[in-house]
Amino acid sequence: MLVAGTFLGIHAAYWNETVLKVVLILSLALAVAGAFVQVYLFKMVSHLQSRLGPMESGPHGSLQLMAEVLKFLQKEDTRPAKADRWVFGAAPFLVIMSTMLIYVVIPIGPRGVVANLDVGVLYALAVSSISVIAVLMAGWASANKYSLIGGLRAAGQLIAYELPLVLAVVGVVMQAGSLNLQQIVASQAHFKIFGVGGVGLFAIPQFAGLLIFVISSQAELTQTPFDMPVAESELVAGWMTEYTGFRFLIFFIGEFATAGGLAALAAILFLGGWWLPGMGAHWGQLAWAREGVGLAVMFAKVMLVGFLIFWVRFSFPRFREDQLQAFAWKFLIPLSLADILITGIAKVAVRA
Amino acid sequence: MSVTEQQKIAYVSAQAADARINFELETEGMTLSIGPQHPATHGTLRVLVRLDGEQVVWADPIPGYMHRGYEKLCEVRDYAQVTTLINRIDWLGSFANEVPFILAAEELMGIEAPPRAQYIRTVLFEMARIANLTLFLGDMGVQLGAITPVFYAFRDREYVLNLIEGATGGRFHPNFDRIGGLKDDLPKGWIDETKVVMRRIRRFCDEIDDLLVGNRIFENRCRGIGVIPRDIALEYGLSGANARASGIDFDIRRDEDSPLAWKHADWKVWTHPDGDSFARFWLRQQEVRESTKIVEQLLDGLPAGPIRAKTPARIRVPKGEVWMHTENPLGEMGYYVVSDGSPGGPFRCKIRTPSFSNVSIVPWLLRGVLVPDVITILASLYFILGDIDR
Amino acid sequence: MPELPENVERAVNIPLGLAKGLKATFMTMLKPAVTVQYPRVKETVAPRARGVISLVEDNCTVCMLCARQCPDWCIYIEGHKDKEPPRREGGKPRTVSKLDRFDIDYGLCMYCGICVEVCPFDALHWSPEFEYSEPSIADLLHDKTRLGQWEQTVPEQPGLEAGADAPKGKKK
Amino acid sequence: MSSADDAPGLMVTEAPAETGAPEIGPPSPRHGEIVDALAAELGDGFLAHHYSAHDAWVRVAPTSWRQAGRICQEKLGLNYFCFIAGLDWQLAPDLGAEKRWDPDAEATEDPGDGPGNWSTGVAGGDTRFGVFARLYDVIRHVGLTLKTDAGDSAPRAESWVPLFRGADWHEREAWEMYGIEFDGHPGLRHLYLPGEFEGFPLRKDFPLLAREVKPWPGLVNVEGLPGEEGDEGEEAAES
Repeated sequence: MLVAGTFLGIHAAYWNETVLKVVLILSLALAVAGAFVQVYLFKMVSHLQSRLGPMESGPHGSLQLMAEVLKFLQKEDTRPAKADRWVFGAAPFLVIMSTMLIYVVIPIGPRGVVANLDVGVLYALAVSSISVIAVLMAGWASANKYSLIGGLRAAGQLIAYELPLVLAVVGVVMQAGSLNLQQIVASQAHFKIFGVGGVGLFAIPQFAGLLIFVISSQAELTQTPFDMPVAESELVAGWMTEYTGFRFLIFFIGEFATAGGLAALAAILFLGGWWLPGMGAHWGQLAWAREGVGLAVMFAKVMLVGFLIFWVRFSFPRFREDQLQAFAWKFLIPLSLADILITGIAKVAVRA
Repeated sequence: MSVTEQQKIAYVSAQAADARINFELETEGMTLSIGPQHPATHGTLRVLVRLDGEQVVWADPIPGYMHRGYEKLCEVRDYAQVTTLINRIDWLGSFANEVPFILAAEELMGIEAPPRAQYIRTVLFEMARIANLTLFLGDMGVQLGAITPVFYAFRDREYVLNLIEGATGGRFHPNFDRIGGLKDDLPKGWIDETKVVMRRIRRFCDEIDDLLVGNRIFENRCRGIGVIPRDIALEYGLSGANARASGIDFDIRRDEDSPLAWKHADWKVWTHPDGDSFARFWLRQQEVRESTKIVEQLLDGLPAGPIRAKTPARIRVPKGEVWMHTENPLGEMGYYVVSDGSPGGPFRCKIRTPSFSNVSIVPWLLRGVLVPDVITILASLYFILGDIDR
Repeated sequence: MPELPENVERAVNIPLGLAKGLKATFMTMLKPAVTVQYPRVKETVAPRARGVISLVEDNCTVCMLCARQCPDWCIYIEGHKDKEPPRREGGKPRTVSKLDRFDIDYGLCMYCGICVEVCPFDALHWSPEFEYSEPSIADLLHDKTRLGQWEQTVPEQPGLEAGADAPKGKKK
Repeated sequence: MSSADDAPGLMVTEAPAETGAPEIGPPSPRHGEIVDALAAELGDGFLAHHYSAHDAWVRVAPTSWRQAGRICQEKLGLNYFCFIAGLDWQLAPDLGAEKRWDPDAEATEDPGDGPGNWSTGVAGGDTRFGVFARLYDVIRHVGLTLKTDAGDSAPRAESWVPLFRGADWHEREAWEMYGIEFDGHPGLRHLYLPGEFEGFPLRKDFPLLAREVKPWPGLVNVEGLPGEEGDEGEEAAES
């Protein structure tokens, strides 16, 4: 038996701990995805468009998410005749896998992290790029002209926006001096600008990084203004056209859980993760409550970034395919390189 | 708003031109059928498109899915029944269809509607235009991916439709125009309500300014796309905002001395030099603003008096022919009425609809264009299927 | 942006334009929504709205004008003649047409209003009632009793706008 | 404004080549210039013209139809192509009083009808079928309607597609609806109707089936009093 570790102050045998961690990740991912869909996609969007949104299910439409999930579950799970059986079936689970793996490294408190990897940021970004393969698999396997075009467009876009996503993070990592997410949060805690302590956000010095990160994550999620692959006016639903019922639900959850994951990464890297000015002090008996408060802070910051994503999604038209690529290669990447350059100079010259 | 550089337009036109050259190569492309059920076509228009990769090599719109045979039906109906029929041609601005037909019949019979009726006809004509074009402003956004403007459009258009229903009885099919005047006068309190709604429509136009016109992504998707030079527009008979976008300064309300009351209001006809999709969108937005001004000025100066001139009980239009056209929301709509003096309906009634000519340019316009731009161009031409198919 | 914005002026008003778009949607979120939740809250319909046609049976003299003028041929009328006691006593008994059947097929009707307008005896009126949809289209054929029931939903028309001539007799 | 009432029952065909004394002058000098310029250019191709309070009509010979269009487009500045459509002057014989749905409409059997003697409309015309077009000058705001004959049984006309590319659809519609062949048209194929549709719907002798099938509800069927026989109670329409 491997040494029983302590996780969140709970002493459990090795495999119990894994079960506990899996449950934590699943609930975290589903909670964030559910919150995004219910609060933003159903209610906030409707009020943005001066309408009430779903009001029938539950008081003031609160159980709409439940209704939606049940609707998908009872739908028939069809597969096109000429579809490539195994590849068609595997694509959604690949997406879900890549999303859940991001939550492994996300810290929600001083000791509340499933795996405190030293290469946390690199791991998270690497895992999030697996979804490109899943999209291509789905596009190709559904044997449908429109999903093929959608899949190819999506693959091109995800790869094009992977680069600025990573480059935007480099600035933060240089500033924090470590790839470990807990370290980044800690360094933001002690981060002083011009001698003023306690304002611990990397968003201020790395504002350009934050902008590029949010824009690129918008593109990673293929949301407007980057939703050419799933543009309804031409291709019905891009690579997800042929998916119905449970498989579509998996894709749906995958999409919004990734949104939650990227929002969490943005919150950690730029907005100080679970840190608040009072978090570092000695809590004495209440030490165990620190994780809960950390989770609440983390959740608030993720919802803030989520609000930004959905607000942009429902206010802008969409780019054309070539403009989208040109925007990434000719504007975002040079900007992020410049940002790294300036951070480097600042790091060496000013010991920021 | 900086006007597009000339060379940008020249570049895009050149790109379209050399796409036409490689059309002869007859590469084995994918034939895509956009429609007849498709969000970008207002109704059942099918556009057969042959692609070479993402570029359109050959396009052919196929109308006829909604052909109701108006010209044949008009020949077996009398004048009152034809009026109920023709406001279903362009069902978005439906009062505007009745006016030219009734003016044609009045010209043949030598009857002049009283001034109050002419004023109210013009007010309802402009409100039909507002109802029609506000929907376009919202719909152009949704074709390009911005889902929010169309909700604002439907919200504010609802007030205009309620006003039309309050006055005429029908939201979409008013059937309110009669030979010699109107069926009834305005209900009490209608004018003040209209003033409030006109201000609300202007606020909607400002919202569209913020949401779309000022938006750089929208500009990228529309500027320099679907450029129509002036002489090609004339050759195809483009009219309305599509023609004015190519620099043709032609508006029937101002240029012809029509019996309606446009000459009593001062308003401006906007034109745009570029001829691209952005120009067509921007022009229609200014047209809505001008229409709200016309409605307000005419309602202020509304003369008192009867609403309908004396007409014989049995309408007998004397023998003769007349061509009467007005500036409908979509363009120039006209009726060529041939009457043989019999008590029934017109002997022959040729209906010239704006969308028929506006869409006939699509085969020329769509060559060498990318697939997403096909949607933009079709949306910017703004045609209604009832108009094309009659 | 295909190429970098050369002058600063364009570089400034691009994000400004995008920000204005965001502000527009955000301000709308703060204002109350406009949805009317139909089955629970009903919008008031304009008194002149053409919802359904109602029939005053004893005004009708079976002159068939409405059925003849209807463009859609959706009014079916059958009547019979019978004797009426004379108005003045000792006068000759009057022969009068009585309605047997007066059906309007709302599956065909296009609500144009020609029948209401052309009726010389003021027997047909418009009522803004619109909630009479049926599961089967055959039930859209309203017979004269049903048309009679619509009569009490006919609203009192408010007056006309200032400057209009007084309406001449016939109440539309 | 007085609309020019033609001589009632214009039966006699206009003598060709005589320009016909216009009842009233051109509504505006611009109309006059255009018609005179066209008359000068076309010579004997210019058959007749007509003015009304607002408008001008010109009838040209079928052989100089395209030439008239080219002159208007290039020389006279009428370069806005409004529309082209067909005309069928035959009075529909079967649309008699009964089917005309107007009981007191007298029968429309016009003795003057028959090949070579149609009561055609403004600016006359000799054959059953005609083609008419409308051009407009967007700068000087003046419009002109051009007419020509297309023949009695197999109507033909010169196509305007080489002049105005927009004429393509209009001529396809006229071909589909009237059967008028346009020489020089790139591809006369159906625009509205399905491929295998036979017959030309807008011709006056094409029956409107919907009205054949359903009996007209306007027929008066008020049975008379039981006792009476013959007098006014019996016009229930068994006829």
